[in-house]
Order: sequence, then C-alpha cells, then structure tokens
Amino acid sequence: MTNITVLLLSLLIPILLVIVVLFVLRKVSNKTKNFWTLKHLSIGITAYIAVGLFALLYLSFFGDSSIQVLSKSELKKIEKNIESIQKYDQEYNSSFLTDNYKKKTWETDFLGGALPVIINNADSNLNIRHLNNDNIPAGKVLVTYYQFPAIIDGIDISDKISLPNVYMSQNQLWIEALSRNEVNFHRIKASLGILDFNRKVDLDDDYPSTIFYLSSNFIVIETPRGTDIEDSQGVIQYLR
Amino acid sequence: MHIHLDSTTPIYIQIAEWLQHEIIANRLQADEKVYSQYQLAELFNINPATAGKGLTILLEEQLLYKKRGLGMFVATDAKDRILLKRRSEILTKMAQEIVLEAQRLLVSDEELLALIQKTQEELK
Amino acid sequence: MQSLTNMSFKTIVKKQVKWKAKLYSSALSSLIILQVIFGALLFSSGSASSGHGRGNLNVQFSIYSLDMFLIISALWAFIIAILFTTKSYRIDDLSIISSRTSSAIANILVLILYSFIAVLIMLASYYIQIFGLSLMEKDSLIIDKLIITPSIFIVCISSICLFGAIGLLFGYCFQGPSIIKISSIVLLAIVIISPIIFPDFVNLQPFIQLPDLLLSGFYVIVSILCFTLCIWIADKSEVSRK
Amino acid sequence: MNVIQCEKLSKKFGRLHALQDVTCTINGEKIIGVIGRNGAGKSTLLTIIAGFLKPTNGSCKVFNENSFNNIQTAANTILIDDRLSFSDYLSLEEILKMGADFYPNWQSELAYRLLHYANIDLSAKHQQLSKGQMATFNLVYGLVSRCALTILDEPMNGMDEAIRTDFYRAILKEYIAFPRTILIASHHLQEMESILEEILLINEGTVVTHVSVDELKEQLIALSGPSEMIESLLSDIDVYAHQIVAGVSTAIVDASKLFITEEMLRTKGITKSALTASEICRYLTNNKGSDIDAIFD
Repeated sequence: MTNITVLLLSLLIPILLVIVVLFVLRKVSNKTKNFWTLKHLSIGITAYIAVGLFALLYLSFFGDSSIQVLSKSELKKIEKNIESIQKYDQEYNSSFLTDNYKKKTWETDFLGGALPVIINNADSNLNIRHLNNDNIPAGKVLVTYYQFPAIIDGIDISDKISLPNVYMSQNQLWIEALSRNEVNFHRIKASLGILDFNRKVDLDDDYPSTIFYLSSNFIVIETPRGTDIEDSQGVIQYLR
Repeated sequence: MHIHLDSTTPIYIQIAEWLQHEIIANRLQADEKVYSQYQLAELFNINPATAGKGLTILLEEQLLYKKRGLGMFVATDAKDRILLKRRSEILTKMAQEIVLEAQRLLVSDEELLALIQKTQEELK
Repeated sequence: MQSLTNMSFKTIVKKQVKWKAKLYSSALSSLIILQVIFGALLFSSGSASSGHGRGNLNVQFSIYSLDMFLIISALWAFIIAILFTTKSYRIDDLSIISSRTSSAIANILVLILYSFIAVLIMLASYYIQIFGLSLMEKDSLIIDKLIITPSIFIVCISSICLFGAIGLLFGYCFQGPSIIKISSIVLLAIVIISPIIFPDFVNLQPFIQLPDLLLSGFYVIVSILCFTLCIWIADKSEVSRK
Repeated sequence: MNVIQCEKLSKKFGRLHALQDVTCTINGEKIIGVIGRNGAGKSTLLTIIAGFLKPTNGSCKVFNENSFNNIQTAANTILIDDRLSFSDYLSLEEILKMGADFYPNWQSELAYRLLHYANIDLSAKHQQLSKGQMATFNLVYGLVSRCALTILDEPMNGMDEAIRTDFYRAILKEYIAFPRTILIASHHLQEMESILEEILLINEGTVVTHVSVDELKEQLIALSGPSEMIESLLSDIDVYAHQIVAGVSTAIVDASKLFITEEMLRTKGITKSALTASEICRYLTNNKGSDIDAIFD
C-alpha cells in the first residue's frame, strides 16, 4: 500500500507540474501567437535539437573527465591486489607496503626510549601499524601514510580520502584522522535508471563494482629497534 | 429597360419582355445572334436557368430559332410579330386597366378620351 | 454532370499529416520549455542519487540519467494527445478535406512522428544539461555512458508513444457516442481504484525486467491497441462544434 | 446521379427533433436557396449533408454514398459557415496555400483577387479578422475550392450591404464559370432570390416545399377587396393570412385552390396581386392564420 502511494505521489507531482506549466504556456502563447509563426517555431525546435547535438559532440571530444570508470578487467586486477594486501597484512608481513601506495611521510624527533602514541581516530577506519626500522637513527620516528585502492561503484576514490593529521606535542605522537568529509560526484549515465536499477538485482551480481577493503588506509609508525611504543588505546598492530 | 428583381412579375417574363423590347428597338436585328442564357445571367445578375426560361418563351413563340451548336438567333419576322402581338395583347390590357382606373376615379368617358388625345398630342 | 474529385484515402491522410505536423509544432516547443524547466530544477541533483559512507568519508553520487526527461516527455505526450482531440484542434479539420477517420489516423501518425522528435528533444535537453554540468563541475564529472544505446532509444520512443496513445484514446472516448463515454469513465474508475484495493495485484516488476526490445514491443502492442480503438471510436463520432 | 438524396431523414438531439422525415432530392448543378426561419433545422440538414452528423433515422446520400464520415463526400463537399476555423498559427496566405494543397480544383489567382478586392490583408490571421471580413474570407475559401457541392450556411452574415451585393454576383459568376451545386442557406431571400434556381423551404424540421423560384412565386396570391366579398370567397380555401383595414380585406390564399375566373373576381371588386418570393416563404412558414397582432389582442 505505502509503496503504491509513494509511486502514485511521485507520478502525481510531475503530472501536476507538467499540467501547470502547459496551462501557463497556453495562456502565454495565446498572446504570442501573432508573432510566433510556424517558421519561427520549426526553426526554434531544429535549433534546440542542433544545440543538443553540438553539446554531445563537444562532450564526446573534449569532455573527457579526469575521473575514469574502471573497467571490469581493471576491477579484477585491483581486487586481486587488495586480496594480497589483506593476506600479507593478516600475516603481519610488511611486504605489501610498497612505494606505490605511499602518500605522505612525517619525520619527527622524540626524547627518551619510549614513544607514547595517542590516536584520535573517532569513527574512521584508519589502521595503525608499527614497524621496526634499523635504518632510522635513535630519537627519530617516521610516520608514513599509505592509501590502498578504494573503489565505489567502479570509481577509485582513494585520492579523495583526506590525510590524517600527524604531529608531536608534549613528547607524544598524535595521530588524528580528519573529521568527516563528503565527496560529490556527478555521474553521467545515458540510460534509464529505473530499468537498470531493477535489472541489476538479477543480472549484475557477479561483478562487484564496489571494492572497499576495510583497511584501505594505513598509518605505519617506524621507529629504530628497541624503541617502545606506548599504546594506551591498544589499536596498534606490530608488523614483522 | 430594367429588370426589377423584387417586382411581382416573374423574372423570366421580364427577360422575355426585355428581349422583345430590344428587337423592337432594332438593337437586335433579324437573324442576329441573341444573348446566351449565361450572358443574360451575367448581364442581369440572375440565375442562368431563369434566363434560359425567358429565352425558351421566345423560342416557343418562334420569335427566336436555334442553330445547333451556335446558339439562338432572331427570327426574320420577329419584330413584326412582336409589334402585332403587342398591339393586340398589351395595348388591349393597358386599355382595360386605364378604363378600370378611370371608373374607380369617376372619370367620364369623354374626359378619358380627351386625356388620351391630349397625351398623344404631347408625345408626338 | 461534372466529374467528381477522386482522392484516395491515403493521399488525404498524407496531406493531413503534412499540415498537422506543421500546425501542431507549438506542442513541441512547449515540450522544450518543459524540459528546460525540469532540466534546470534537476541541474544540481540529477535524476537519482546514491550515497556511500565509508569511515569518515561520505561519497555521494548524483546520477544524471534520462529518467526524468523521459517521464516529462511521456506526460507531455499524454496531455498533448488529449489536446489534439479538443475542440480547437478538431474544428480546424473541418476546413479541409477530412473525415473523422482520416483525421484520427493523421493524428496518430503525427503523434508517432512527434514521439520520435520528442526523443530527440529529450536527448538534446539531456546533453545540454550535461554540457552545462561539464563546465561547472569539471572535477567531479564521471562519464559512465555518454551515448544512448539504440535499444534505449527505442524504449524511449515506444514509451512516449504509449502515453500519447493512451491520451489520444482518452480524448476520443470523451467525444465519442455517449455509450462509449460512459463505459470509458467506468473503466477508468476501475483502473484507478484497483491498485488501491488490491495493491499486490499490480506488479510491474516482471515488465521492467524484460529486455529493452521486448519491453518496447509490449509498449508498441498496447499503443496499437489504443490507436485501433481511437480509429474505431472516431469512425462513429459525430462532429461536435460546441 | 443525384447530388443529394435524403430519405425519411430524422435527427434528434436528445429530446429535440431537429429534423423529421425529410425527404428531398437535389440533382444537377443548381444554385438552391435553403430557406427557413430561425431554428427550422437548416443548419442541421446542411451539416448532415456535409457528413458531420449522423442521421438518427433514414438516410442522407451525397453523390450516391452515405454522407456521414465519408471521405469521398468530404472531398467533393465544402461547408462554409461562421464556425469555419483555421489554426491560429496560419496567416490567410498560408490558409490559401493549404486549401490549394487539399482541393484539386482550387483557384489561387481568383482567391487573391477577390480578397484584394475586399481589402483583406493576406498576412492577417483568421481569428483577427472582423466578423464581416471573416465571412468574406470564408465565402472566398468556399468559392475558390470549386467543390462539386458547395454549401454556404449564412455566408453573408456580418458583411456590409455593398460587399454582399458584390459577392452574390461573385457566386453567380463563379457558378457560370464552373457550374456546381451550390446550397445557400439564408434569411435574406429577398437579396439573393434572383440568382437562385430552386428554393428548399424548411419549417420545423420538415421540408415545406421544394420548387423552382418561379413556381414558388405562383403558389400564393393576395386577394383584396370589400370584406364581405372576400369572406364569402374564403369559406372553402386555405387562408394563410387575413387582414382587414377600413373595410378592405386582404387575404393570402393558395393559388392552386382558387377556382375562380378573373372575370368573376373583377365583378366582385376583388383585385388579385402577386407576392414576392420572400413574402410567400414567410406566409408558408407562418402558423396558418396567426400573426403577431393576434398576440396583442
């Protein structure tokens, strides 16, 4: 019942709007009839269609958007990659941390043999890992942010995820995920959404266009061997 | 002569009379082609069928004759016969009317005759 | 007896279509205005949107599809088809060689032609909207599919045509003989009331899931049915000039 | 072939009997006046002939085919009345072009000349014309289409005196140039009487008489004379109207039923005079014996 009501309402409102607009147009056209000849009308209509055609031509030649929709094969490749990242991460193997995914590095000094880490992560899914690095001199800490692919509806949104804030204060390492941010995309789909939506349920299920590994963004804290990490919140995992 | 569209005399009779008048007045000579019904219709702004009827009257009285494919022509003796007929028919009728009107107006016979003679003198 | 003019029915219908297509073009301009209005209203939001929340990131997709333009065009077709049968349009047919049958057939052909042009106008509106969007929102524009597929094109034509056919039938019912008028009102009442009483009875899901061409085929068949009824009613109708 | 053949034609609008048992035949290319008073059923008959309305009973055949919704009738018939309308988007010139496209016998040149003569601007729109101009344009449209059956329903409504006279002549000339059947319905019999060949007189949905104009004129005569003489004469014949002014009676009677010689009339002091066609139509469609004076008595 409610479904039908919603459907009826959603149809009724455009119907009313269309009727109102047509009614107003008829009233107006009664006044403009005398100088709107058939020739003007047909020229107007043809011109409108021509403008539409030019818009299409412009869009198809110059309208390349910076954001690409990933093809199925690309999606498959990324899915495989992410699976391997997940696997290595679960094995605490650091080999998935390649330079490809490195986004930002912070280098700071600290005093003493232990580094207290305070993570202000709120509700974000920031993953924090610790790694011992022999190449770092004592008293230094290297914090690196890695962003792994995050795909929603075939779009790689990893660039849109904002970086965390990392800083030293009162000899403590603060890691703050930025507060919520919103990204808006305008997607052009020259087809009928009603049909696509209803058909997707059955036909398009075996190809997930959304791949979003929960741990798609990593903060890796690298310290010289022997440095203690004081993690009072217990969210840091240790990699080999 | 005029055709009176609103008069009580049928138009086709008026047409026939007009043609006779034209013959008497020598505007239509013997053996000359007369107006076709369409010419008459345009001339007097009347229906061609009505004009045709007027012509038919004259044809029946043999004042006109028909040449197949060429139209109607004035009979050779048309003028004489019209004059003869007018004298007998029209003049008699007119005389009748004059006499009746004179009776109504209480004009005596002598007065009427005098009037006719006087009119004759004047129009000579 | 002068010879009578012998014009074939086909020639007369052809001439009528030629003139009606020209004369009714103000209907097409009203479609353009409608679409510009709705295109402007939906400029920032698109026909549909979907949101995804992941961690502290909220991703919002505004989807610009043809849906709204198609719905507007279909409603427009419905209304102008009714208008085609109203007095002001109907009387004009009496000034030229026409019978009710020929003018009904001509109206139908014009409607089909206009459905085609309406799809072109609809696509023009769509691409103009996207063109505007591409200038204003260059960084967040994602082109999934720019060119319409032929099968969707056919679905659009057939659905506009279907709505037009229903509108035309509607209009003809109301100017037909009184028996048809009354029975059509009863039928209409049933059609409106039945989904409210038996909501489960009306299930459009299976129809929508048909492949495009089958769906258009179904629309075309219903349209033809409506058109046939229109011609049948027009054949029986008297001219009412009141 | 009959142009129009109506057989026991009846038309009801709800309870109203617009036409009852109309039987008439029209053949040949004639100009026929359809005369009748307001609401007599003239327009209904003409619209049935044009195929717009369906007879409730009986049949109406035009060119040997049922006229209702018949494309062949439509191709050879044109009905001109004050409800003739054209699309608001067409100028008069474009309307003429449209007419030329549809009607094979169309006379473009003539249309331009007639409209020029009537001072009608071709770039105007139909709905902008004044009442008289619109009537003139419609009449021109009907004439230049040269349909085998041209029906003019009150074609001169709203035109001024001068243009009426001109256009009666235009009808006649067009008829002579291209003979066809022309039906003209009008209240103004007087002014078009001369161009008519026949008259179809309609009253209260039935055909009163269908004769040639000349025969119509012979149907009724007026007798006037001393009252007592007229009274004695009227006892056994139909009287259409009877008026007494200062002892002199005038009676309108059916000429075919008056079996009395002119001699007899004259001796009784009665004069016989003919009536105009329009007077005869008026008397024939009056309820017998009644007139407006009776209302005030």
